[in-house]
Amino acid sequence: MQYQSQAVAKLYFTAAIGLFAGQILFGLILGLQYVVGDFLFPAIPFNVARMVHTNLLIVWILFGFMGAAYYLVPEEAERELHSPGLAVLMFWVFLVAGALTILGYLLVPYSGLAQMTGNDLLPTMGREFLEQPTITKIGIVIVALAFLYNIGMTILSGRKTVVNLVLLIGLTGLAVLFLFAFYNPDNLVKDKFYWWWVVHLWVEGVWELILGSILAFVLIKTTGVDREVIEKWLYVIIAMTLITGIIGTGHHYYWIGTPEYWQWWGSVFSALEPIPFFMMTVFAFNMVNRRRRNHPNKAAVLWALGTAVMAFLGAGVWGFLHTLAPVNYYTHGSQITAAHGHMAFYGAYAMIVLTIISYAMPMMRGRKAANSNRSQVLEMWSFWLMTVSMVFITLFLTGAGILQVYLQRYSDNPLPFMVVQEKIALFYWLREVTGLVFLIGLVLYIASFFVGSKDPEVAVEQAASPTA
Amino acid sequence: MSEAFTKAMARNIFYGGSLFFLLLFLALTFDTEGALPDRDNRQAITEKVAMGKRLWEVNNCIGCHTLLGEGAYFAPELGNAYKRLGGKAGIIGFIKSRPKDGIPGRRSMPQFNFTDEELDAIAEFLKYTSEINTANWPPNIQG
Amino acid sequence: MLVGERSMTRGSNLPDTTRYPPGDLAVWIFILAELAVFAIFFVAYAFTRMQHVVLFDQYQATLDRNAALLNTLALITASYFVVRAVAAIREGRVEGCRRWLWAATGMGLLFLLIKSTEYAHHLGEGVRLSSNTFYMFYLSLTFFHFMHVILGVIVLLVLAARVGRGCYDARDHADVESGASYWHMVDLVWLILFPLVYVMH
Amino acid sequence: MTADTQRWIRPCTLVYLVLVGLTLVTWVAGRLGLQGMGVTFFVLGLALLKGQLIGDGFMGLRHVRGFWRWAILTWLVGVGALVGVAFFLSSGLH
Repeated sequence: MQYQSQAVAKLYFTAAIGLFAGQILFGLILGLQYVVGDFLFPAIPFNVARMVHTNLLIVWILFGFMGAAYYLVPEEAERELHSPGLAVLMFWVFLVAGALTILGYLLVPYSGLAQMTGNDLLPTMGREFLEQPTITKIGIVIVALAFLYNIGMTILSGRKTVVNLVLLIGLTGLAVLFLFAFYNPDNLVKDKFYWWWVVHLWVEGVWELILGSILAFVLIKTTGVDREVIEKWLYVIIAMTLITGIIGTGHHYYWIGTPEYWQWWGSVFSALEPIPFFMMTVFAFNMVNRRRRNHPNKAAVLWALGTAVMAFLGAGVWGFLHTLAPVNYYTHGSQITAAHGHMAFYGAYAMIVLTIISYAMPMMRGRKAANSNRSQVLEMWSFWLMTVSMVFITLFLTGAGILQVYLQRYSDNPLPFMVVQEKIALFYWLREVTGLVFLIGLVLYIASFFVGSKDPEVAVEQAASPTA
Repeated sequence: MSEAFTKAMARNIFYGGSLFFLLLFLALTFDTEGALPDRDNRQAITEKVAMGKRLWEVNNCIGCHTLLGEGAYFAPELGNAYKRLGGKAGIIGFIKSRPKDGIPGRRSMPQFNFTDEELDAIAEFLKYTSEINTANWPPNIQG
Repeated sequence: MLVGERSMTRGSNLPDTTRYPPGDLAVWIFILAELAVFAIFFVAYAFTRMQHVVLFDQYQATLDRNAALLNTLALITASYFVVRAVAAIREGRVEGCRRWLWAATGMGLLFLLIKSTEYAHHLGEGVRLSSNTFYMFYLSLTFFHFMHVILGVIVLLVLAARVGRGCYDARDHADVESGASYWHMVDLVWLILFPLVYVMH
Repeated sequence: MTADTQRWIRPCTLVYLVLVGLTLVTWVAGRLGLQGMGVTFFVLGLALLKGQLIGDGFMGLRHVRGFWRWAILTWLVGVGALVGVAFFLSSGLH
């Protein structure tokens, strides 16, 4: 850690990991409710648990992004953060607002929460992923603006690297696009049309810029490859991301009342969306192969490579599986979508946050560059447990989805939804058991912060023998 | 990865390409806005339908159901519920009949204790939704 | 600008074979991506037409082939001018390069003008993306291409301005080659689009 | 001036004239309202030929070796083959 103010990131990362644990617990509840329908009913109905699961995901990823920004921006800009105090203040504002919202979900019936928070004045609640009370949404905007101000001032008055600029563009886009969350017309088609401007243009647009810049930063630091090389790759990758991803929004406009030409525009462009992810994988492995040094933090390098591979599989391959309109006609809104969602979010966004945490945390906790050997071994175990179990969760959901699509949509005698759900329950059980393995991985991950913390650090880096 | 490609050009392509496709997307959005009145059944949006949509939202129905394929995959698709359940009466009857404490071992919709006016609004909203032109989705009545 | 192996070979009038095409490789990656998009659209057009042969043939007859011919000639001519511009800068003739680029820009603008009158005609008749499948493809393909021509013209204008300011010479002109390659791609796509959408039935 | 201009015509000018000629042939084919599989494939073939002239002559791939030498040609052949198949199949559907 080169600058004092980078330490702010530690707060954000700690909160992120805590909320991540909460997300997984509610995921397990949901998985069980899929097979034991009355589990926790009516105390925590499925919709509440799901809302907590997805909202915690979004919030912990955002905490991770903010932490990443507070950590890497000063180092890239070569100056202290504009205002560390503001960063700490916003941390607590965001955490308290987030916690109150989650408690509201759990303790008050949702319609009561809507009434308490004055949803009638500006109705924005009750849409998938945007369930937060309007007042929370306003809070998010305020936090985002303060955050952008802090980061922006730091970047603009310091060294302007590509990593920083791309991150700033991504974060600005994130904040601007969120404003569409406040647009909720009575016209359902228009509601859905612009809802995707938040959801799609986040995860298949600006978030990928953030992902790219964090990955580039970690690769610069851990491989010692020339910054010029990494930065130009970053540009090409994010160019491809936006070129394919913006019009790629069209793959959500097939069956929601929008004109049918979107079936063509959406299919053509989203079919190309795997390309930037593929380039990212090639890029990450290439950089590691051409490394000029062996960084002692092997866990961080593993996470970085894992992100590239899993983002490609989850977002690229599993996205492509059902993105073409004729396929999507049958798979739209089925367990196939759930399968893709799980691996894509884990592979792209959960893992990139875990990557930067893995890289930055040891230094913020007083190490020179890396954790002890025992700690790293444990962390790598957690990497494999979580990643492999996520692969299997995805495979089981894909199996469930294929069966569901066949029985409910494709066969000559389509069966009702609930009948089909019972026929595919085996896959849900397998998914739930795999979820428990994921939880074990998560426990090991958290344990890796405590195990071996007194042990000596892994030997300082040696120069790599030039490969390639 | 040789010097044959430069950072400056990669940057130009990023800015130029992104702007290009953003403008194209806005052009398509403009056309979509023009084409929507023929498809989105907007003439059917009454006060009642708007009230139904609000009720749909503040009870977080999307947390279990899909609507035109979007939402959660825990409970049936409702874009075509008006047709599947046999009109407004079928919808209202189903919502009213949900047991308060659920069904042992099975998934069950909560009992929301809606008033008759609210039930009517929700049914009107689902009727309006079922008449949106969705390019023949879902493939069959089971949703 | 980077010098080295490539500008040694590129700078000469009669280059030996090289590993990379003229201009910046980043542009070529972009070109490949663009060609991929157009390829999918072309093939989608052809296969969709299979199901609506009569409809496609009927509405194809409403297109103005003479305008398309003029447009094809405009683009080919623009491409030729761009080739001359690159040849000029390779020989160090800055002023010649600038003039050829302006001429090419003029041809690009001519294309945009002709195409715009075609669009005005169609829009006046109430043709939209949603009118029918043929018009959906016709408008999608040509408008997507139309935007490429706009971008190409902007690129040519910027290059002409920079050439005028003396930014390039016989050794250092990779940007000119990059812009030229992009323009040729726009031309190339139209050369397939023209017979496919206007002529073949 | 350079050696190029001393020749009776620059190679790129020749390519340009050929392109113009082929374009006129395509247009005449459309103008005459010629129909049938033969004409369709003739027009498609001309388009691919013109594309290759652009790639080789104008884009300068003639002087490149390896992957990029064949990138445009591969694209043309791929598009041409698929479009050709579609038009061939659709002729039977009249």
